[in-house]
Amino acid sequence: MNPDPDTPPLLEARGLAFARNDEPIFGPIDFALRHGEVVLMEGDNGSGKTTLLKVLSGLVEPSAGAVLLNGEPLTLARLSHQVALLGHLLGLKGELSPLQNLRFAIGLGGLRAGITPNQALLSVGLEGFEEVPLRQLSAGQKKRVALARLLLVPAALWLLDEPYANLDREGIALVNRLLEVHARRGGAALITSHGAYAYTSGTPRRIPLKAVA
Amino acid sequence: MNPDPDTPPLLEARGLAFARNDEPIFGPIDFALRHGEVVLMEGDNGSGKTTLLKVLSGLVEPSAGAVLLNGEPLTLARLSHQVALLGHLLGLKGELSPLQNLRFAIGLGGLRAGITPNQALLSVGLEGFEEVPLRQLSAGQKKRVALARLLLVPAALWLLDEPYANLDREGIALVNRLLEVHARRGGAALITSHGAYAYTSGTPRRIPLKAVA
Amino acid sequence: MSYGTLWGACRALLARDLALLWRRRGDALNPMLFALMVVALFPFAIGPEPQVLGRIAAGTVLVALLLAGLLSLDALFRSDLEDGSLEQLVLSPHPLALLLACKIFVHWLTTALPLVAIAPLVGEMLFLPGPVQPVLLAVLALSTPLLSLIGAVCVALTVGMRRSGMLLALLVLPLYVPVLIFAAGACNAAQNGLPVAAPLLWLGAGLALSLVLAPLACAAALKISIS
Amino acid sequence: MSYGTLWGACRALLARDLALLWRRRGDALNPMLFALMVVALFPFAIGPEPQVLGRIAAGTVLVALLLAGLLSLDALFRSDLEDGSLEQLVLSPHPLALLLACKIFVHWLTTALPLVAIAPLVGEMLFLPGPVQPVLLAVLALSTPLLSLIGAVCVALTVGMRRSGMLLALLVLPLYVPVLIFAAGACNAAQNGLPVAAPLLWLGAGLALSLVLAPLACAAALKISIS
Amino acid sequence: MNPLVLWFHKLGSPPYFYRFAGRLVPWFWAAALILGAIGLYGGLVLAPKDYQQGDAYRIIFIHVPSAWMSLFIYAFMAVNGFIALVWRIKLSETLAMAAAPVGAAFTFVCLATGAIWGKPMWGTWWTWDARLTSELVLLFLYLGVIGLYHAIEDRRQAARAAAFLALIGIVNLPIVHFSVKWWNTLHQGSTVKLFGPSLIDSRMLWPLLVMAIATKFVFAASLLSRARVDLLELESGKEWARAEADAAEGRA
Amino acid sequence: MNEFFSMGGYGGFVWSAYAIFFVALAIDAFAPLVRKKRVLRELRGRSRRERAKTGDMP
Ligand code: HEM
Ligand SMILES: Nc1ncnc2c1ncn2[C@@H]1O[C@H](COP(=O)(O)OP(=O)(O)OP(=O)(O)O)[C@@H](O)[C@H]1O
Ligand SMILES: Nc1ncnc2c1ncn2[C@@H]1O[C@H](COP(=O)(O)OP(=O)(O)OP(=O)(O)O)[C@@H](O)[C@H]1O
Ligand SMILES: [Mg+2]
Ligand SMILES: [Mg+2]
Repeated sequence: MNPDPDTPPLLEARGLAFARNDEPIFGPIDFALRHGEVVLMEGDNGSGKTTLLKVLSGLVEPSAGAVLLNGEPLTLARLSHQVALLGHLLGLKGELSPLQNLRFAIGLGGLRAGITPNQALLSVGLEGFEEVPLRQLSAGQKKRVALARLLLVPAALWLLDEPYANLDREGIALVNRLLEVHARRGGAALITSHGAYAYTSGTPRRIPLKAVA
Repeated sequence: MNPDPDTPPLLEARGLAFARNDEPIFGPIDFALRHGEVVLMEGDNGSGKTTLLKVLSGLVEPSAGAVLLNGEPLTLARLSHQVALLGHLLGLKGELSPLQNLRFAIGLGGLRAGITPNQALLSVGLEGFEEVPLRQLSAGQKKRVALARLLLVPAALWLLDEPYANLDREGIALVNRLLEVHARRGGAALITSHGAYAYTSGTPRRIPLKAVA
Repeated sequence: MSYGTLWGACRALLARDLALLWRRRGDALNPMLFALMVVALFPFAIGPEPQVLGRIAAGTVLVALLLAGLLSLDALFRSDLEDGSLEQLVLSPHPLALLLACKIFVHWLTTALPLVAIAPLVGEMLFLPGPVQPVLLAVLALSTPLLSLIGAVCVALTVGMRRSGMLLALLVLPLYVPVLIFAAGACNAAQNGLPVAAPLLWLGAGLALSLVLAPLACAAALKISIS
Repeated sequence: MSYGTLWGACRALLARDLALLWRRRGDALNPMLFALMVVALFPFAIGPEPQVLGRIAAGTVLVALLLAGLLSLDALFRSDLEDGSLEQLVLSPHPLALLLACKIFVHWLTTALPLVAIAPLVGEMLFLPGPVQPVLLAVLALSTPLLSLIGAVCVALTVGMRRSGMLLALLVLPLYVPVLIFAAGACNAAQNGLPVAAPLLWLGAGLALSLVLAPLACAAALKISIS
Repeated sequence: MNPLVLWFHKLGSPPYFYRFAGRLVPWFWAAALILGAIGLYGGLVLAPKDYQQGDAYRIIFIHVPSAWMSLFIYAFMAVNGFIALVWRIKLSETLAMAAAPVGAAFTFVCLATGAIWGKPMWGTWWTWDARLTSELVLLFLYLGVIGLYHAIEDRRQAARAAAFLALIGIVNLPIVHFSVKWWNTLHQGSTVKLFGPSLIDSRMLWPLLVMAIATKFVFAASLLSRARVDLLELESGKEWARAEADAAEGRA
Repeated sequence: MNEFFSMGGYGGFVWSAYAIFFVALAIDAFAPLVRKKRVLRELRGRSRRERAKTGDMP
């Protein structure tokens, strides 16, 4: 799908900056993310990647600049089903099974057409683990459950914070496959990494995030 | 320094196995670690690397087999200054400065001859950060403080759990340098990794840790 | 594609929290045990004479329940914060205040309701005079939801902090004092044979008001403290 | 190469814990404030009559201090566990029991000592009779270290758990009851003009015994619960 | 090796114990039921009215055996806990943890029947007397042991931690028993003596003793059936447990 | 007979005490049976899962 210059981009940052106690965390940056695009945000430890994703999802207010979602300013109240965030913390309950966790996510965020929780678990390679308490899964398997959640909810914009961390090589390939599918059907994703592994299919646009001097 | 076949190895595992609730975590393994050796323990997520290091340091009792330190059975009470463990959690206090943290470690564990806390911080590349509260350092810098602690205490055996995690490329090189020096002066180290980065100088012996079927 | 309804979201949240509770059902009894033990400590501390104990029984029960509720407050959002569920909740497209109201309801159901249920037993242990019993029950039925609602607002403010236990107590207690005054007023009136309607009505009014306002305040506080 | 002495290790631990405390000095005052507020709640809960309050003053102070101590217990090893310092402590070549004794001492110094210091003020607030004051002080001086020591053993048992708050209270309170009984016994005796030596001696004996045994038990419990 | 020692060794192996205990449990229940019937007949029908308390005293035939069991089971639990901690014998861990709920039940019965008895005799359900209080503390100790055991995920670590707590709590046992001697209390002192003549009518004494033995059998039966289930769960990875499960399916 | 049940006026106390005794012990006796059923069911489920994983369906 080719980006269409007439419709506004799915996500746009204009002069976006964030400072904590007047200490700048990341400098003013500008970028746009169109439908069908996957963008890789690169930066060293502590360069502000996680903070940027929080600002982009509306959890944290920027200190300067604006975030536009489909051309309109983003606020938490205006979010409605468009953004899915996968942070360092997965937002899953260790006491519940993968299936229970996914059902809760659907109740909260809605369901994409043509997929069921069981199919989502199957496609992240967790067949047979539907009913095991999440606590008994390994770190990589937990991450896969969170990826299944992305497949289920009807969000067009994925904000993924180091999706490759904790995964072995097979898991990394899985993430790349999911991103490709998502981009092909018109979704967009912003992913962060500190360079060791990366999105490999096609040539994703890379945005370097430099620590402010 | 060549391993001398007459003296007992620094660390020896004999038929060592661990089970949680009767579910085997790692199978019976045997290996010996001699002075001057660096051994790499490889395994996927959840294969029991961290648990193995805890058993080897005496924190956790094995369910079968024995750990011998210098030919004698290991117990927590018999540890005396020989083992240094660096786990997933670093054991540093975020409210204190690197220097305060290191001083405490020395008080608790003793001091190797010919090095001071300031020199140790210098050699891990943290000059100028001596007095900053640790909390304000990035994850990689915190890891470096923990590495400085290894340099200071007079332990011959280093047990390092994924020392490369969280470090950028420069940090990885630093770990390799420290390991080389430690091996040259007769120390030994057992390090774990899930394969992405590894100890590169020389050809370290590798022990694969397979999940039990 | 189905975007889900608000009612569906609330139901999913209730179902999840109750399932979690069932998985941790041992913990659910703890506040009740704590209140029992605080009450049981008093006879040791001030001696076993029935008339002294009977005089302070209602007040002690109120303080014990208040403390037990206070201590269980911290758990209200803590585990959701620690595993990132809270972020997902805030980012959900439904009004946060309503979702939080569901969480507060579950909290009340599991920490306060058992306490109300054992109140007669506890009263008996402290020689609470018979006529005060029903008043104590009515007071508890009105004041415990009020305490849960007020507490939730405070806990939303402190949830981002690492070591919030004591600070939370400091924030909450001053707000609990008016509730305690009316509740104790009703019990004392009953003990002296006076009419108890006025303080009970005040408690009811406070409850009605905070049923509306507290979830909104809670949502606002939460948005501030997780940013 | 210097291997360090046992005394050096204890000193390093004391220095570190005190430095940490200074960095978090806001938190150190919290137990005291909590006890103050519990005591302050009582006049609201049972009415302001001086003779009733005076009758229950000593008991209420004891219960308030006990609860404050109980609530601060959870923090004793929690942060050390969470950042991995506890593992380093267990792996240190020195006897764990002595190192733990140092930690318990710092805990007492910072949570109980301020409480003892404000006890006269609190007694005044509740109209505690004058002659009971010195006895209350003596009782607190003997029983608070005892409570810290007993509490440390229980907290060592529960330290590996994620949500131990209420379970800890359940474990600790039955063991606190005997201490409370003797402490209250001394206060009541003083209130009635009887000799107070016997219960104070019992408390002293308990303190001497647990000074020796509690650190050992604490070390054993800790080794069980971190494995 | 001495055959007795050898037999103990064999008993320590979970599958052997499982089968051995399985054979004993029905006999223990039978003994408990028969002795209980005899004791209750003796206590409720044959024994005369008490000249002071009238018929209310007949609560004694359940109150006192339950009280004794609450103490006995705690001691049993603590001893097994000690063995588990020192020699790490799995069977002792299991027995200690299986004893706790039974002990808690008897403690609860003792408290409840005592309270019911207290209402007609002392005019109150409850007072803060030393014996009553220490018995309540005993209940909390049992609950603490059970709670700690279930709060830790690793079963063996949980058993060791709970056994440790049980050992610490053992100081409460002499307090419960001697409280009537050390403090002057409302609760009456010992009337049944192990050594020397007892102070009650022999027609009241024998049903009491029979009931005491019957409750011992109740405890033994309940303990063994609990320990069997615990072992089955603990050893769920082992071959014998799977075989047991398949056999149970075959029987069903 | 009636006299026996009234227990000289203390019937309510005596019989409620005995009721508590028997109910508590009955619960105590049946709890392990219920649990055993559950444990055996889980055990069978587990061996079925493992057999399914290794591929030799019975
Ligand atoms: C809640 C109330 C009560 C509790 C918790 C309680 C507890 C106990 C305990 C723990 C024992 C066993 C002590 C030992 O063998 O070391 C005991 C024995 C006994 N209790 Fe109670 N009791 C209560 C009420 C009563 C009442 C109201 C009576 C009768 C008026 C009573 C009469 C007895 C008698 C006769 C014994 C046997 C003493 C002996 O021969 O050793 N108890 N009780
Ligand atoms: N809660 C906080 N309070 C104060 N400073 C913080 C906080 N969170 C992050 N920082 C600081 O803000 C900066 C950016 O942090 P951020 O977590 O966004 O980095 P990151 O790029 O995600 O790093 P990583 O690769 O380690 O995830 C860092 O210097 C960090 O020290
Ligand atoms: N406290 C615990 N309770 C129960 N199971 C545990 C616990 N800790 C680890 N495990 C389980 O034991 C196994 C081995 O865990 P361990 O942490 O040793 O793996 P690892 O090789 O260090 O993995 P990683 O690469 O993620 O660090 C895993 O299957 C894990 O689920
Ligand atoms: Mg980050
Ligand atoms: Mg690991």
